[in-house]
Amino acid sequence: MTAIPPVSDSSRPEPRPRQLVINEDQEALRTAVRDLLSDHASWASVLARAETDAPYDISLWERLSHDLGVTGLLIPEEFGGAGGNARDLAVISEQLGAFVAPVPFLGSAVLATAALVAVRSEPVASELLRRLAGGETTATLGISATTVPGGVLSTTVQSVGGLLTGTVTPVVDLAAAEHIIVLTWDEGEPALYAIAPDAATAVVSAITPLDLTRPIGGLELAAAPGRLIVRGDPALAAVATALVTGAAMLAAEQVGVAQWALDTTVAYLKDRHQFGRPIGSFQALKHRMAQVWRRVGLARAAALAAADALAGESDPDEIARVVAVAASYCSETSVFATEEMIQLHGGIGMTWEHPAHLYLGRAKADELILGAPDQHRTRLADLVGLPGS
Amino acid sequence: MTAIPPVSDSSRPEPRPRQLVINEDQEALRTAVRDLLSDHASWASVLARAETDAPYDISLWERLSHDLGVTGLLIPEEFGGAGGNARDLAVISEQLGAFVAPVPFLGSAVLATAALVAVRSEPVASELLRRLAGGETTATLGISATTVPGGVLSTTVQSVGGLLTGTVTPVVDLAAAEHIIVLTWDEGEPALYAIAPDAATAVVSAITPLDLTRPIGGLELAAAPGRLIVRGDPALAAVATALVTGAAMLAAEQVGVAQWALDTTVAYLKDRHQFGRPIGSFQALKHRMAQVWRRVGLARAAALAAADALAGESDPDEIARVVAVAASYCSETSVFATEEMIQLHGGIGMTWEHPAHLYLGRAKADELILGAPDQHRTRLADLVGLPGS
Amino acid sequence: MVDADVRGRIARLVDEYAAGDPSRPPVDRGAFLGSRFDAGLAWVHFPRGLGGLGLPRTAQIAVEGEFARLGAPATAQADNVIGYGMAAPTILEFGTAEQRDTLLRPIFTGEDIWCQLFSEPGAGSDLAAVATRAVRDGDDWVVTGQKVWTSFAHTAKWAILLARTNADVPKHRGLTYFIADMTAPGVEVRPLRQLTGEAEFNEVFFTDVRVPDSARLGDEGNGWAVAQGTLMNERMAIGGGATRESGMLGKLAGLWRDRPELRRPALHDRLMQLWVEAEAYRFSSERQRQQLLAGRPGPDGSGSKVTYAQLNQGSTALELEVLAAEGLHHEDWSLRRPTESNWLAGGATHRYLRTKGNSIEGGTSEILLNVIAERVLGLPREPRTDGSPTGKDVPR
Amino acid sequence: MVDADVRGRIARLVDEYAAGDPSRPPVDRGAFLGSRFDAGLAWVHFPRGLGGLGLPRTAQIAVEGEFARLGAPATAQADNVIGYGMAAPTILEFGTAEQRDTLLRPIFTGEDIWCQLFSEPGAGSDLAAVATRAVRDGDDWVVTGQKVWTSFAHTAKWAILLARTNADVPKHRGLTYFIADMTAPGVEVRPLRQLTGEAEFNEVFFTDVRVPDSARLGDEGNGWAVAQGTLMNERMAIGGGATRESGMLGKLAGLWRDRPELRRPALHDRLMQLWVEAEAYRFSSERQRQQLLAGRPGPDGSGSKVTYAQLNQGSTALELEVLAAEGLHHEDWSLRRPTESNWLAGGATHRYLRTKGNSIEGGTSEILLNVIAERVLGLPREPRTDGSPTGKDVPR
Repeated sequence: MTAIPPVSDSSRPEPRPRQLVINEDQEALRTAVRDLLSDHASWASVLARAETDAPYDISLWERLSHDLGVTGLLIPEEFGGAGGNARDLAVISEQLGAFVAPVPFLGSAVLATAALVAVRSEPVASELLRRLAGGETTATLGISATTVPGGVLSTTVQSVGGLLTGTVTPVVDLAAAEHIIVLTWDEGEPALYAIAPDAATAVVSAITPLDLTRPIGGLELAAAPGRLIVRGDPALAAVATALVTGAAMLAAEQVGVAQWALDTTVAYLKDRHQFGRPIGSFQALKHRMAQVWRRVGLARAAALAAADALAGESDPDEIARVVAVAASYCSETSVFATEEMIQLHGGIGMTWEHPAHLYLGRAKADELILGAPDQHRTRLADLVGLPGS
Repeated sequence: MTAIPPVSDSSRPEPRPRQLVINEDQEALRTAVRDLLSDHASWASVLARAETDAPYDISLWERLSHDLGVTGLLIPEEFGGAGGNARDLAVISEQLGAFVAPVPFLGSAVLATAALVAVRSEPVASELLRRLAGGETTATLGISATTVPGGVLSTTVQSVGGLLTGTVTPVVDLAAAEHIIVLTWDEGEPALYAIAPDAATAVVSAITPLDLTRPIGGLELAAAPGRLIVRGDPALAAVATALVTGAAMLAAEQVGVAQWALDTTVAYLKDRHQFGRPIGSFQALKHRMAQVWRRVGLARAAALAAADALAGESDPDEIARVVAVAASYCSETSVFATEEMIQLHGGIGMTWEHPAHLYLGRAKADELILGAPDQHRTRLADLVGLPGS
Repeated sequence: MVDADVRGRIARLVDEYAAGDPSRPPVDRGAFLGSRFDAGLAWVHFPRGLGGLGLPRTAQIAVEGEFARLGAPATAQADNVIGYGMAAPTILEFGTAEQRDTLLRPIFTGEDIWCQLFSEPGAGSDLAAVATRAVRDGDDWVVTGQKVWTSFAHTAKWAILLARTNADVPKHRGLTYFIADMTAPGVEVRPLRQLTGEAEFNEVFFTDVRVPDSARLGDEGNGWAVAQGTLMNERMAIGGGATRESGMLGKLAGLWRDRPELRRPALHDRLMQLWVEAEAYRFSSERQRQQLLAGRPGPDGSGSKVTYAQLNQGSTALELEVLAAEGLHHEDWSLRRPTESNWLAGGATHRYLRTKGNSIEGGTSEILLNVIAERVLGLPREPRTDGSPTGKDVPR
Repeated sequence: MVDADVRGRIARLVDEYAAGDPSRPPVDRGAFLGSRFDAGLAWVHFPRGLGGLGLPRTAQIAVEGEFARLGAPATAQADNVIGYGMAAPTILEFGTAEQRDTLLRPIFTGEDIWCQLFSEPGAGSDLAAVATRAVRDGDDWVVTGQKVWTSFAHTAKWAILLARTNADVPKHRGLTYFIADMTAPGVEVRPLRQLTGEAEFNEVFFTDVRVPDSARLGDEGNGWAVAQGTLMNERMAIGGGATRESGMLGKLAGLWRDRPELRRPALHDRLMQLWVEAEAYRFSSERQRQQLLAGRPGPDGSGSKVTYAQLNQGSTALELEVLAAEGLHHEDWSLRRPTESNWLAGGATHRYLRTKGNSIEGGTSEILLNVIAERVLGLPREPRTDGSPTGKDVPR
């Protein structure tokens, strides 16, 4: 039989194909990040740090910031940043995922930064962006970690006369943040404030995380003094932009996690012998790894498309569609790849001293952060006119 | 590592375990049906008949009726039947599935008979049951083939003064039926009528079926004279009983289809050589067949439970729950097993002259008949208190 | 995508035939396509003089888009899938000058329809086990054997043929690749009816068919390598819909959108999973195209056909479930012999049945997963039990 | 299910201890279980005098139900899973009269906790590759080697041990099965922390540990066959919840029912698919029990452990998705060493992580699928590349 290509409907050409291969500058960035992480973020050190009181690798974060400009990448040059775009940031995110590096990248360099860039002309935002760009400080977005992009935003935090009261939990990278960007309800309209942790009024408590490599925390505000960044619709728009940017970067991270799981499992299957053969010569296992590889390839294409949409697309609904596709597909691929890794490593992958569980925990937590796959698909259904009923 | 059994909650013992192995009488019945079908329903003859004007094997149907009493099995002894129960009937249904036998079993011996048994004290029902028991006539239930058990019943057929008008389509085994039991709306209340096909007033038209081995038809009624069987709630209850009985028998049939697909594929994998080996020695294929086998085992247990519930359970909600489980699981298993059969036969399974497609068509059509798997699960969710939202 | 020079050539050609003018009589497609070939606008990545301009392979998409925009007649691809997708690139790569000069143009114009004679009843996934014999006799080869799964055999003038010319060497090395005249004495074509009811394929019997040595493609004994090139071209041709919601998934999504009364909430997430995977597949296809364009072809293409088959099968299966009662009805079981491939034209049950072949034809998904595991991931081959059997040793 | 005589025995025993009377001080469990053993009410399918009454195996369920109904203390099964499920049936089948007389009773009472020393770092799925050596020295064997994945090693008095006594014969034939004293000199137990944070398992190192020949179970060189019997008992012990909505699925269903605010329509059909499969699994387990009772054991049990693992993993994965924000929180990563197994007692993330082991421990799902394909379906074995290697040849 002959495989016959489908008849394509050439009457609906795409306006502009997305840029889906990384360029030479991005390739160089990728190599630099990878080299730095190889030198300074071995999984053994990540595991050793996980249960300590210092779950973040601050010196690694400083290197990423100072040597590679990671913290300022998304920040316009006028604020001292590199003026890069989401495609550049995704290159870094993927590598940080591949090393499950314990740095506050998602909270600070993605979520808080994207929110502030969206309202960069506001004085408080400008000031924070300058300090973030230089790596002088670290921030996070004070919003529940599982908020779904594109949904109706809500907050239980009230601000009265610049004093904030309420609870936000769980928040990613809270413990590392000197500034927390909080969405509040302020005399009848939404507003974005910056607050600083404080033992009396803005209490940060650690939450034991499923993902040992990405700390989360709870924030309890009791008349905490905040600095107003912006109020009204721009506040909501800034948070919405941060969420969609975060989901796209998370997708890239998940590709990194999945690729690591694939590479590590393939290597193990070549090495481990049972019944006088490398177990990677057993066809059932080969087919399963081929399926993981196939899905990682699709996930990578989707994550690149999402980053490209953020970088260059002008229609916000189209950005939301492409990001939802990536978030859904990359989440499931990353969980699938790490679960296959655990299974095909047999007993050794079940032990604490093997890194597999760090990646499993990351993959499963990432699946929930910024919306589970089904939630992205539910949102997508609205955006493509395929309602559930 | 050690596999540790789950702690079971012994505070909630089952009141009475279902009877899940067939007894000696049923074993003998099974053998008799199987022998008869082996002699008279080869797939080659089924395939040859499929495109002819005589899609039913009437002589086979008469043998099943006269030699084995299949048509009277479910009918009480007082009407000349065998007074058997759903467990006995399921034994036959499974074997008819294994041979994709082209006989009006589902329409006549299951759906119409179960509806009539439910109102057996009504004169028209009694009379029809006596004739069905003796194999003198054949009937079907004039209701859309994809009606889901347990849902709200509706009909577009109106009866005015005993004359029925409306359309019912698609109806299983319509072409073979001398009597059609039709649910109507009769002066403000539901009523069950028996009608006979008639070229002027009760027109039966054939519909080209996906399943070549189970003809379906459309029924167009234009003031067709009907005989009233019963009216009011008993009419609805009779149809409901027929549907749930039909779904349970269909589950048993699907087990037969799935088992045939499994056996046939295993045999092919042992026989077919490529790369100097029987392809059944390739581990990826072995694991896939083992998964089919595992699921067929679960499906058989579920189908036996459904038949047992119909035969002996007094709580109609519990019957509905167990039948929904079987209908959902056996449907999916049968489609899965036949799709794996097609794939693992390679090109040969794609040809018209190989029987695989007869089973694929049966499995996919059965999946839709009397409710698709998701519809059974939606109904089940109501019955076990797990609403969708 | 293409420069002004190429756009100019296209415009002149369309003007010459007044092809875009609806007030004029319809253009003769064969003549127009012949002129396209002569102008280097057939396959623009082919060399000048052979239908091309030596442009990058990826320029073809823009060229077709431009012709379509100007209202020119479509190519003959749908009638001549094997000719376009398999024969032409293989002839270009392995053919003699004379073969290239004479055979390529009538492929493009659709004058010569081609078919492919590779698979045999005993040589499916294990293609190197082909048993059809070609015995040298003077300047000819005498070919005898049975081929199967041959699309277009009933309309074809020519075939690409894989036959065994030496049974005494390891089985991969005894094969030679030929161009066979389907109208020659001794060629018999029988329709092979498939599970949809129609006969898209054929069985082809060769009985002492004489094939001149000048119709050999590549060296004697080098047939395996030539065939691998052909199959690579075939698998690459599975491009995936270039547009969102194309193909089988498009049918499903359209049904869901247009028929609200059929929607069931319990099926919605499956629909959306397919939608998402189809979109990821579309991005992946575009990424492969860009990698090729950038001169850095990636290995992702090996998985594309597996994904394509899964998506098609998943979409059509769900379509029947959504249709419910309507899904019980098949449009037509009659034995037809289609001469063009358009799987979207039929009904939902036809799509469901036909796409079952997508994971079998052109290399089963199982073989492709093996290829990925071994060639891309470098996992060890399974221990071979057939060693390097000669053609004689292959079990039939 | 059990006759009046048995019910009478149970009632008398419970009366004797006044175990059902809440006004009396709590009954000493060990003493009570000792009396149960002596009355033949421990494992009622065991022979009289060895804790049983020679009844059918299936009568045990009714006996336990009757004890529970009368308020008697629970058995020691949860503390002594290996003793109950693996050591006791193996000792019954292969043990000497003295071994049976002395070892079975303290297993049942929970006085002697047992562990299992089979797996090694180099011998997982390929269990016949065990490298732990036992060398004959007078009336003793001197055992040296490393075992792994040992539950209960830190609480165990005794171990069932598989060791190599002959390295010069094919690897399956050089093994012997022993009962080892875990308190003997040279035995070292180290906790093996697992992905949940706790150390349910241990590594066990034997350095010149002396095991008397009287502690051999079965003949020298027959260890493989004895171990297969043990593993069969282990896999059969995976019974599945006897009640609807038990186990992991029960946790998921309970969450969905009790927390309406967490429900998402897109997850509902997955929930119901798991519910349906769990119910089919429950029917299948009951069917296996009835087949056994009818003296016609079927092969379905081979698939049960695969189903069990899939269900547990599917249910716990979905539970975390339903929990969303709460699913990001793990209760406790601290290094604990549990002495009893109850996976339902922990949190949802613990269940998710722990059940990953269900498809590995006690025979991986891959090995079980091989067993089904070859022994149940009769599909051909893969070509073996290790021939019948001797113990010396096994790669480490």
